[in-house]
Amino acid sequence: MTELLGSLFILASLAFFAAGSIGLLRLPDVHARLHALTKADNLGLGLLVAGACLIGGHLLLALKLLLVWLLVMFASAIAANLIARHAMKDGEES
Amino acid sequence: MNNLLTLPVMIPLGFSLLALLWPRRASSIGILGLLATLLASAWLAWRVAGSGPMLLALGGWEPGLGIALHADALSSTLLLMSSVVALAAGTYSTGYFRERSDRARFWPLWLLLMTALHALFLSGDLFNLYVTLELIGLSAVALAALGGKRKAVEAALRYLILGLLGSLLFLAGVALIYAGYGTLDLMQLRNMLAPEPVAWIALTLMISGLLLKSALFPLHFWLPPAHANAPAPVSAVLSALVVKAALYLLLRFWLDIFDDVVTTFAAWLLGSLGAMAVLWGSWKALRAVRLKLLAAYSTVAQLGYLFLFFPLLAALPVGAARDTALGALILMALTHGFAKSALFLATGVIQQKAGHDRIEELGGAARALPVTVFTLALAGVALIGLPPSGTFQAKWQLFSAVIATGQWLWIPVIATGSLLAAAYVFRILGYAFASAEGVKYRIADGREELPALILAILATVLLGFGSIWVWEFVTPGALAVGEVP
Amino acid sequence: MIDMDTLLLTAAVLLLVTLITGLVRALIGPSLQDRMLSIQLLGTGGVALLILLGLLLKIEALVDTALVLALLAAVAAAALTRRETPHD
Amino acid sequence: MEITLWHLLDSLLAILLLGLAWSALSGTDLKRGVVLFMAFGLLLSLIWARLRAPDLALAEAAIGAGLSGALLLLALRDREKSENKAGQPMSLLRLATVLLMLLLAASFALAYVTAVTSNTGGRLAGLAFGNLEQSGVSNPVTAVLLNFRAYDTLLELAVLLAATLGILALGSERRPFRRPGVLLGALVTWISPLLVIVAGYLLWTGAHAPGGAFQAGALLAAAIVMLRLGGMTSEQLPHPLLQGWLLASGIAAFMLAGYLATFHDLAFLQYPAGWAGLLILLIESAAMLSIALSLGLAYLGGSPSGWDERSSRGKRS
Amino acid sequence: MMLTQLIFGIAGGLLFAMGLRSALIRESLLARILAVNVSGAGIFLAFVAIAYRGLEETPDPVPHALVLTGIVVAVSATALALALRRRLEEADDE
Repeated sequence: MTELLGSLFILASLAFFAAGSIGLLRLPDVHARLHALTKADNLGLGLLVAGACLIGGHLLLALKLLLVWLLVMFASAIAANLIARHAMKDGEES
Repeated sequence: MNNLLTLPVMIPLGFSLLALLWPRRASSIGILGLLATLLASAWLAWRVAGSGPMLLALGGWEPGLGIALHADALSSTLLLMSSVVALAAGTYSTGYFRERSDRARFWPLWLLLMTALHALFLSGDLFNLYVTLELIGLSAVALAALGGKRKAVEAALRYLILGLLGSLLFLAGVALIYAGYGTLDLMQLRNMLAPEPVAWIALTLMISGLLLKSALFPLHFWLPPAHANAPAPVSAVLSALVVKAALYLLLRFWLDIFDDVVTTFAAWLLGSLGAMAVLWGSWKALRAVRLKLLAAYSTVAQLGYLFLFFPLLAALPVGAARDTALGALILMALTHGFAKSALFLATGVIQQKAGHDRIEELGGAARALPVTVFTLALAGVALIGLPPSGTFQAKWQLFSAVIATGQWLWIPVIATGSLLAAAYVFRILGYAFASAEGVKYRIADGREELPALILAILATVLLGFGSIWVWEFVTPGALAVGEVP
Repeated sequence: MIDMDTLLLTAAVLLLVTLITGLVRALIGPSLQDRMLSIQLLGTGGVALLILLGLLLKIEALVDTALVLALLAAVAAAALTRRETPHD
Repeated sequence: MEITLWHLLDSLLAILLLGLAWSALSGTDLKRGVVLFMAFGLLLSLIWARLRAPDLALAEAAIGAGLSGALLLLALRDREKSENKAGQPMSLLRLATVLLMLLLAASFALAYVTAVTSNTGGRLAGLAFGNLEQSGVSNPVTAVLLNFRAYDTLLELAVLLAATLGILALGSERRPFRRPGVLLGALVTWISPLLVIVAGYLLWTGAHAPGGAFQAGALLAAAIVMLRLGGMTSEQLPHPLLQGWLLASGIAAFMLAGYLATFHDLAFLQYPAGWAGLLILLIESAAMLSIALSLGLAYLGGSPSGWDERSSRGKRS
Repeated sequence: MMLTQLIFGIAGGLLFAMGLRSALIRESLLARILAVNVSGAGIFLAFVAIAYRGLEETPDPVPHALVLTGIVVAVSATALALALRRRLEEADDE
């Protein structure tokens, strides 16, 4: 049962990753792409981590996975912001 | 236990750390380290001469799983030469680098280069050889760039990139050998290799990498700028030892490990490239404007001679004649090592005392720096191959081998090369002996002039009159690694 | 009923296809930021793929690798957006 | 030979890797090249994971995707003259080089395929696993690196030292970065300690699980890079004299451990019975520090302040 | 022999040759440094493919160790090359 739920989570995560990629390709400018991407891939990874915890089974692994997810969320939020500012600065300079 | 085998590698490594930790004493530590290395190398050569090749399985693991070191006559001879040249050039460097901070930068890298060379001479494992090649490359590049002049840095960077490409070609061959034979140990491979596509392709890749590193024509283009722009003691070692390291591996692979795999055609190819190198290098040396550039092109030519031996060795049947030719090859490599390092050190003295090294403006040098100009002349004797130098003996044997094998083609090459060498040596001496008014030379002291002189004497006198010792030591089983009990 | 491994493997293949799609942005740019975003996606997607591979191949250490990848992706992002001090 | 979904995954990974390499190497925009190269490193790490090489996946994630990337991004600030004349060679010559390249790749592939088809044995794997128990550690890669082939690793540390000393000899470091803004500051404050903790974890776990001195050293170096990005100056590093000791420590520990046994009439680098595990941990700790500082100094790009006067200053204090 | 070994081995050969070509023909030094790294990665890939012994088997650890050594050597060489390139540019200004 948990395994089935886990696989559902993992399949659902794929949809988010796909949405992020398509957004990155199709959206018109850096800022729009940035927002689409960070939301989509953080949620995608969250679902995947949840699925992996359910499948993988034991606590230590689940804790590590959770740490990975939190870290990616935190780092990518800040990185996205930095990239956005960097893009803005470049816009001013050029 | 043969732990003695680790000393020529570990002594310079240890002293390199000491020189890094006590930069104020770097020179004394360095000289002490090189003296100790020389003693260890001499001891090792003595043991090898007395009781034959030696082997050490590092970590106590059987070779294959672990790495083996071994020493035979060829490797211990080169070890000895490298220790002597390093000590002489190192002594010279204490006068060459006037700033304490320059010496503190120089010594740890210098000792690391010695570690690398000696590790290569003793290594018995293919991947380990790759690591030593990279260590040689990186420490040599770092040394060549010392001083930070634009030309030197640029030449060093190009040298680095080409050296890396050479190592990668070598590594690609190592990967194929491991895939096909499942071991990296040279002694095991020696008995396993068979003439088949895997071995051919792997050998071709490794040899190409080594040819790039040993600057065989037409892969020589990186050498003159790198050797001519480095600090003088570094140039000496680059020309005398670093290219020889690649050549040593070529010999080891060609004549020993891959003996069954190599073909006569390939030997002829190497010989022909060697012939072109002799002619091209000598011609460019004759036309060189700067003394250091002359010395660098002369290295290209002298390396060419060594490759002439390959088709001869391929044609000679195993036996006394082949051993003699092999002995001549080693003698020639040794003589060139000593003579070329002497030439570079003497050039360094002139460059520092005159402020330049333009050949046509050397007037008055013979009066101001008689010892150095005498050194140039002695080194020249060895480069041309006049008696009594070791080169003379070696060329004599080269001729006998040519006659024995009927490969007459090489005769005009050797003759032209020697004539061109005579021309460029006498060109230097002609200008150096010319009197010139108003040219100011600064005074040189002993530690600057003597090391070069000693090296030149070793090349012309000792290796000439003492060639018989070299011969006896080297010829019966120069490449006897496989016969270690 | 397909078994768990096939499902995870299919997910890994689809995820990789998604990442390849996203990497087109790294190729066409046009700005450095666009390319960097694409690398961000590859970083997060790479973490996801490592987790899937860890489950599939039963190598737990791949979660450690995912952790290191996430940390270093942050370092890379910081390195990319940093400018040198102005002359002062 | 059965073709499965795994082979589809493998082919996709391989094709993507080749595509990234090709696009990183073609084109004249260096920024594009560097960013694509970083993606290449990241993908390589995934491929190591796929090929069941978690030790390499860790190292590549830290070095290939991270540290090399940071170094290359810094290098983008240095403009080179040749950049402007990066014209492509003539089309005919271009074609010739492509053909030569394919020939080289084909001959390598030919030999490779022949070799792996004819030699399907375990090569050295059997020997390595057979001797694992005597090696003092249970991670086979660590056993090879620090015991069976320890000599390679010792010389590899010398390679790293040579490169570092070469960089230090070229002149002084790059200008430090200015103080970071709030966001970057937060990132630095959070990520650097995490990097140090994970480094310690990987060093410890390396004896029985993937990890070890190299991965740990690279992560510590990444922490230095992160601090540097947060405006660290080289005065905040340890005293230059201590830096010298740290750089030397890896090789020194190796040599001491190596010669320890020779007094018991054992071979160089043969660890006395029962001591292997402890000695390996000590060597790895020292090597980690050397690697971290070497790579960190490489990111500084030259000698830190006080490097050339390190011993005279040491006398005064 | 396994198909996986072939796929990655051949890809490794291609990378090796591709990097070698670029390192020889490119004018830009940075591009050449990248090319050397790509070429090396190709050989590493071949090594790891040789070590691979199937989905369930533990691979041969020796090539893994060799590649780890190779990675450290490669990063050392890259760092030195980049430092030299920077000095070259500084010397241009003089």
